[in-house]
Parts: sequence; structure tokens; C-alpha cells
Amino acid sequence: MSPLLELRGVTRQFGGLRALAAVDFSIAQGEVVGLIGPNGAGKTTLVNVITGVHPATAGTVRFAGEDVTRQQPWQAARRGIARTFQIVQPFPDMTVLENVAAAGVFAGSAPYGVRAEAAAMEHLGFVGLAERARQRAGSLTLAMRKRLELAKGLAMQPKLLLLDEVNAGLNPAEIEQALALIRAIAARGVTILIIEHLMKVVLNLCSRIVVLHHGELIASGDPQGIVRDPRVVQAYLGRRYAAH
Amino acid sequence: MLTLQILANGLVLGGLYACIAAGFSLVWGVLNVINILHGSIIVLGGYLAFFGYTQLGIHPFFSLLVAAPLFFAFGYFLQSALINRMIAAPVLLTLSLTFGLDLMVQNGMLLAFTADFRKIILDPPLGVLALGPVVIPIDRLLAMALALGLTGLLYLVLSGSRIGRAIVAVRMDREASALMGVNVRRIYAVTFGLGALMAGVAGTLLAMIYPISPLAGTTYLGKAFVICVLGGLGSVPGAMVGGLALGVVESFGGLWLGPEHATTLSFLLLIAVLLVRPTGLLGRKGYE
Amino acid sequence: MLRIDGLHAGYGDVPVLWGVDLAVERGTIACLVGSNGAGKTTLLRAVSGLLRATRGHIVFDGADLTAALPEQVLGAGIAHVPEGRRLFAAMSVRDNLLMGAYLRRDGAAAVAADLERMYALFPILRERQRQDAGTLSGGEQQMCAIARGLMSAPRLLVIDELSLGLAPAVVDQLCDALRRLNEDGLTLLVVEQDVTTALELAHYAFVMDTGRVSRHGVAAALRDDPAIREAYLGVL
Amino acid sequence: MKRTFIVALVVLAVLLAVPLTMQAYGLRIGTTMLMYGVLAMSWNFIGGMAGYPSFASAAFFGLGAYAGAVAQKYGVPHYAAWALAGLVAALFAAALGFALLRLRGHYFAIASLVVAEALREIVNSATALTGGGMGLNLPLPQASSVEAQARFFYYAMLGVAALTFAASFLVRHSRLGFGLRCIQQNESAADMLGVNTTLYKVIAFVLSGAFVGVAGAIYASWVHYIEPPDVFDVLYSVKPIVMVLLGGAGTLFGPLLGAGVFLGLEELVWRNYLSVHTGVLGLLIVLLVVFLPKGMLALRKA
Repeated sequence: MSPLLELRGVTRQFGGLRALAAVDFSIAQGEVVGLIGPNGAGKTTLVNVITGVHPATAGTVRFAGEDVTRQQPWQAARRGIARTFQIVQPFPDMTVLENVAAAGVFAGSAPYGVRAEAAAMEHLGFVGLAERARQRAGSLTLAMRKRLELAKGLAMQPKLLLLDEVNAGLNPAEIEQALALIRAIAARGVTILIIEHLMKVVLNLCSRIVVLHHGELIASGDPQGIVRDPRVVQAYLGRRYAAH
Repeated sequence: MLTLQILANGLVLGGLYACIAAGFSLVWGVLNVINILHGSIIVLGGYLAFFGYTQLGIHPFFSLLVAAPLFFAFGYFLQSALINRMIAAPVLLTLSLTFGLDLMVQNGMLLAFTADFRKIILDPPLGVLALGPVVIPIDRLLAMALALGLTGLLYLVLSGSRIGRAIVAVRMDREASALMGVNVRRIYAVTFGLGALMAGVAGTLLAMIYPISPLAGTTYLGKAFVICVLGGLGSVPGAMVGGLALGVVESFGGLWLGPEHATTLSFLLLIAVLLVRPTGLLGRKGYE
Repeated sequence: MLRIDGLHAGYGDVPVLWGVDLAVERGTIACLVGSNGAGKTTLLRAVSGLLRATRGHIVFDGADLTAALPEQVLGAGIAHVPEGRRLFAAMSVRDNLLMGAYLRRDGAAAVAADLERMYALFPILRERQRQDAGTLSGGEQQMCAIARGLMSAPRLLVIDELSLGLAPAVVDQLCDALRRLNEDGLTLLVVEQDVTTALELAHYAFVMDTGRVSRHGVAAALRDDPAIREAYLGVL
Repeated sequence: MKRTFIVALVVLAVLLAVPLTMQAYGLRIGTTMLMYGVLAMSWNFIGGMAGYPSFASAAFFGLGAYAGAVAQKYGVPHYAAWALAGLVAALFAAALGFALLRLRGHYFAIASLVVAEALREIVNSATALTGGGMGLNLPLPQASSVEAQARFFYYAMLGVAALTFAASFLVRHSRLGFGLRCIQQNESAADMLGVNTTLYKVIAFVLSGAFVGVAGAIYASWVHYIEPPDVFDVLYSVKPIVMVLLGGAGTLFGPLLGAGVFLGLEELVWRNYLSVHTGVLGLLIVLLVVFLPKGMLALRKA
């Protein structure tokens, strides 16, 4: 079976800066993959390339058998690639419900109107925000906004969900809740790519981990192998850590 | 030979354009506010010079010395009293605000000065300077030299003085400037004051060359837009290059297409540049 | 020297700080660690007057700075090196440093002498002094940002995200410089994501969690605390 | 939604009945108010719903006026000429939209402002077609009396205003309107959610041009003489913005309310203080921006 997402030789250049250098990797249908790497390794750039925000300077991106290297972000959304943001971006003056309904209407297949709102309400229930449905999205706390992002992601009816640092800024209890949510989403058969800082999260959720460093893919494999890989330990965890 | 003469005319015109645009560009770049009032301040400067000359016999080159502090104070006051309140508002609101102010000033000028066109006619005239085949009236040449000199002076102030560095710093990063101890609101007021000063001074020089009327400001405002986009926001060298370029383009355009098309040409140039390089030809990205 | 009591602050209608208590002793290096979004940067912004606290107090050397403007905080002796350096990119290194001295009224000679001190502290800045700050490498930019903060002759230097995106060797070099400054009497408050680096550098540490200081103590003791090791150093 | 319908029907009934009781002066005011309503509601598509600070209304108005006038000069009957003017303005808006809507903020505002100036210059110099600075005369419609003529134009303008309102209503309660609101709130986030932002913005821009074009053509027939500085006047770009700001941007009735209030103020000032009327308009704008930036409808919520 061909992979759901496949990147070949993907390079992204910003002026003189090479943010991604010939990255090859793929994700199979139903996988939960973790993408880790130190700050500035190119993780968010990779997500931006996949979703068409910054098209690749070289290389190809294939999604569900289709070449999508040159797609626009809205096309990516309609093809079934949903993403959440490191810095959450709701429509602040719309209600929580409207935010989720928008995702369903424009990326999913919900027709505009009452039915879109009903579907949105279900997703809000799933992430535990049902009682906030009529509130302004701008008035949510950070943890709630992260859950709103997940609800929006789900409403887009994605084949592939890209979670960019969904746990950043959450406390341990909130992280536990978020992990449970992500597991529940994966159980629905959604393929997930998690970009994470916290090793704990990735080790807990992912069947496979890929490591970016200075825009290059330096390792890929099962979690236990990755944490023992000396190159990964040096690049990501730091030599001080390796010495411990 | 005609080419040389047209080029000379264009450069003389361009020097004045640079002076017009420098202040406008500075205000836009630093405050992220388009000052629609800029054109009317130019015209006010023109009236100051006109009445100074006809009523009191003060030569326009000297009324500069009065105009500069007067318009600086006007701009400083306007910014601290009114525009600072709206500085963070959406584009539409700040634009409407300066537009409303402009309507008030225009109306005031119409009442005070009527719609008649006025022009300073120097008596005795300063004559012309002939450089081979190229002939340039001396009053125009002096006006250009003064305009370029003032623009250069503005550049020196911005790059070499403490307050100038603060203005540039605020343009690049408002918050980091605040962390350096810069009082951003005061810098905004100073910047707006400098913008008004440049406009007023440009007006005193223009009144010797072109007839002024209360509604003439719109044309100059249009030129300032075009130059800003050509040269990039908030950059004095950009305004200088953009101004000279526009002056030359307009005089050659007038020659080849007829003078009535000169304005259209500059607008088409503006749209073309905006489409190709939305941050201006020489522009670098501001903080907006 | 710096004392923060029950500080609440946030952006618009989103609260970020929920009663922060923290104290920095004169002559020490304190560090503030915590996960992304715990509120470390928000706390520093509240201290330096970029953000108005909704409740609580900030007191520095006996002066109440809770409602102070950025220039008043700087004038009181606290300089803030912001996250991401925030240099004036199209200005020369030298002009950036001079911007740091913007508020000083003790004369050009004193400023020039301090400029020399900065060049002695970070010699690479002397070589690059005519270059635009935007052309510097990441490590050089951080040096420039620290030096710019020092040019205001502060008594407390606050640094946000010291090591962000920098190579380990550069971080070591910066830490050495900060230790020397501390030995000369400067008090420091450093926000750092890399807990190992932070606990090596500092005398005393504060751990932030969702808008509060959840633990604090002598750095060496925290380093051996199993809970900290588990939460922030990973599970290995 | 039902209440909206009832309110709209009542307003329409009143507007239909009003001319029966009015003299020429009242009809002139009524026609102007309806025209302002069209301008304000049209600007609301791009400026209020999508949040783009457009200053292109004068361009659409002038273009429509000249398209209608030139068509009638070549013998096209006036209804057809008006429809043609709307089409020309719409096509122009579509082409312009693809080019300009990539710009944001001040740059978009200025580019759209400049378009009207450029059009005016072009019309001014295309003397053979437009009469240039001499202006252009339009044939008078056949009507029995001055009153009947005034009534004819009143109803024509009412027709366009009703169409514009219907379009606003439909857009507001559709996927398109929802998408425009998303764009207004956060364009790049809307893009990520699957909103084809370019297409939506262009549609909004076309809607903001088409009805203004028709209104311009009717205006031209109504005053039966046009010249470039009159129909390309920058105030045609600014007044609708003031009206919408006055009434409340992005709302359905706000622009209409704003148009009514604005015209009332304008008439009052115009009649009593003719020499300072632009100054008072300016003062009004300044006060509005400083004290009531969210419009009169925001007062009710507060």
C-alpha cells in the first residue's frame, strides 16, 4: 500500500537560510508519528511545507497518491490535511461554536447552517468544551484554546492531522487530558503527526519517531531505538544530558 | 539637447518631490499612519510664504525659518492631543481620522484664502542660469538645493542624533525601543512634528514655483504616495531616490505623452510597483 | 532586591499569571524555568512595564514598580534582554549599543567607557561594530543584546531565553560572561528553557507552572530533585 | 431572521409609499438617500464583511456613470444602459480585485484610492468617447412633469437599493458571508481552514462594485450632465465609509441607518452653513472615529 503522505527530497530555503535540506519521509495510513528536534530544527517549516503555507523550494510532497507540492493552504485543508497551531489562532470575535462550524463548512463536508452547528456541537462535546459553545473564542484560556484547536481539526474531517506543539504551555494535568484526547482521535483511525518538545508525550503516543536537526532528518524509528541513538541524544538532548 | 533640458527640469522637480515625500514617508514608516493632512500642510506652508512675501516682504527663503518651528509645533501638538489616542486602531480608522482633519483644514483655508490660485512672483526675478544648452531659472535651482539640503539634514538627524536613533529604533521595533527607555508616544509626536515641518517647508519653496490653492494639496499627497511606494517606507534616502525618479519620469512622460498625462503616468507607475513589489522598490519590511 | 508578590497579569481577557511570588537576592544569579507557555515571558514583560499587572506588587530596592512605564523601570536599574534578542536589525552594532544607553545622562565619556567595557567583554562585537546587527550570527546577536542591556548600567539584568537556538559552545561562552558580570556585582535573573543549563548557571531557581511559581530552591538542590528530573529533564 | 424580514418589508413599504406625498425637493432628498444607501451597503461587502479598507467606490461610481452615459449616447435605452453599467463595473472590479486584493492594510487602501484618480485622468483624456473635461450630456427621459420625472428616478434608485439589500441579506446568511467573516477575523487562519480567500474576496469586491456602477449610471441620467471631477470625486469613496462606520460595520441594517443619518446631517449643514459644510463633515468624521469607532449600533449593545 502506498503511504498517505510522502515527502521526497524536500528542501526549503529562506533567503540564505536552509530550513529544510532534502528531507525524505512518509507516513502510512493510521500511523501516529512523532516529529522531534531542538528549537529551530525546522519542524514548523516542515508542517508549513506539507500544508502549502511555504511551498517546497525543491522536492515533492505527495498526499493520498496525489502530487500536492504546489497546493494552497485552503486546498490542503479540503484534501483532508488539518493542522493545529503552536500559537493558537481562533477567530476571536466569533463564538466557539462558530469557530468549529467554520472548520466543518469550509474544510469538511458540512453544509452551511444548522447542521454544521449540530456537527460542531458534537466535536465540542468530544473535547469537553460544550458549555463554552456560545462564548467568544477570544475569551478562552490557553488550555481551552488548545482544545478548541483540536475540535476545529476534527471538524475538518481530516485524513491527516498535524499537531504542532499542542501541549506547549499546559500543566501536567492538562497534558494528561490532551494525551487522552489525542489517543481517542487516533482510535478513530485518523493518521497523526505530532510535533513535540516533550519526550514524555511522544514516547507515550507514537509508534514511530522521526528526528530533525538543522533541517535534516537524522533518525527515524521506534521510540526505544530513538532514545538510544547517540546522534539523537547529542543533537536533541544535548551533550550535558548525554553525560548524565 | 532637449533630452538634457528635460532631465534638468525633472531633477529640479524631483528635488522638491523628495522634500515633500520624506516627511510623509517618515510618519507612515514610524507611526504606521497615513497622514492625509500632509498635502494641506504643504499648501499652508505655501500660504505662509505667500503672505509673508506680499504683506511683510519676507523673502520665501527666509520664511522657511519661521515655517519650520511653527509646523513642527503644529504636528507635535496634533499627534500628542489627538492621533496618539488612535495609534493602535485599524488602518481604516486612522486613515479616516486624518482625512477628516484634512477636510477641516481645507475648508478653513477656503474660507480664509478663497479658492483663488496664488503664486509668489519674486521682484526682482533672480534670472536664469545657462549651462550650455540647458537653461534653469535660478529661483527653481535654489529651491531644489534647499529642498534637497533639508532632506539631507533630516537624514543626518535620523542617523546621527540621539533622538533620531530613537525614531529609527521605534520604526524597527517599537517594543524593544520601549525596553531601551524610549518614550514611544513622545517619539511619535516628534516624528509627526518632523513630518509636518518637512511638509510646511516644502510648501514655502513650492509657492515660488507653482500656484497654490486650498485644494492643491491633494495632488502633492498623491505624489508623496507614489514616491513612498517607489522608495520604501520610512527611508529618507528612499524618498530622495523616489522623488528624483518621479520628477524625471513625469517630465519625460509629459514630453512624450503630453503634459496632461503626467499624473496618470505616475499613478500607473504606482500600481505597477505595488503589484510587483508590495513593499516598495527599495523597501525593506517594516514592523507592521 | 527584586520582590514580586501575588502578581496577576494577562493579555486582553486571557489571564496568564495567577499570583506569582518571587524574590531575587542582591548579588546572585536567579533562574526561572518552566515549560513553554508557563508564563515566564509574561512575568518578565510585567516586570519591565510592557504589560500592566492586574493585581499584586513588584518592588525593586524599595521602590514600587507595579504600575511603572518601561522607561521608569529602566531608570530604576532593571534592564530587560527580550526573548528573540529583538535587536534593531538594520542598525549597526554600535548604534544598537548606543540605543541601550538612551536614558543615560552621565555624559558621553562614561558611555564611551562602557562601550569599551562591552567590547572587552565580547571582543567579537568590536570587530562587528560597523556591521548591521541583522547580519550577526545567533550567538553574536545574543552577545549584542546582552551588551545593549548592560549599556544602561543596570543593577539587575533580566534575560529572556538565554540559549534559544544557540549551539552549546556559544551557550557556555555566554554563561562564562554572565558569571564574570555577576562576580563584578551584577544581579541576574535568567529565563531558560534548558533546565540543565539553567541549574548549572544559577544560584537559586524558580520553577513556573501555568502562571504560578510551583517550586523554588537552591539550584544545586533542585538539580537532584527527582520530580524536577522527571518533569523537565525527560524520562530517560 | 424572521424579524429581519418583517423590518425589511416595512421599510420597503414606507419607501414605496413616500413619493405619493412628496414634492420635487423631498423626492430629490429621498433619491439621494437611497443612492447613499446603495453606496454604503455596497462598501459593506468588502469593507465591513471582509475587512478590507477599500477606497474604490468613487471608481465604480464614476465608471458606472460614464458607461451608462456613453451607452446612451450610442442609442442604448436607459434601462439597458444602467444594467450594462453594472456589468462593466462588476467586470472591472473582478479584474482589479485579482490584482489588488493581494495587498493588505494601507497599501490596499491607497491602491484602491489611486484607481479612481487614474480612471478620472483617463476619462478626462479620452475626449472622443467621453467629452473629456467638457463633460457629457444625457438625454432626458420622457415624462409628463418635473414631479413624474423625479418620481421615476426615485423608484429606479429604490429598485437598486432593494437589490443591494437583498444581496446583503443573502450573503450574510450564506457560506460566502460566513467565509468573509472568517477572513475579516483572521485571513491566514481562514485560509488554513479551507476558505478560498482569493475567490471570496474578489466576489465581495465585485458585489461592492456592481450596484455602485448601476447607481452611478442612474445618477448620470438623473442629473443629465456629468463631468469627471463630479462623478470620480473622492468623497464618493469616503462618504460610504463614514456612513458604515456611523451605522456599524459588517451589520445588515447599519449601513442603511448610517446613510439616513448621514444624509440628514449633510442636508442640515448644507442648508444652514453652506460655506463650512466640508469642514463640518470633517469634524463629524473625527468625532466619529474618536468617540464611536464601532458605530451607533454598538451603543445599543453597550
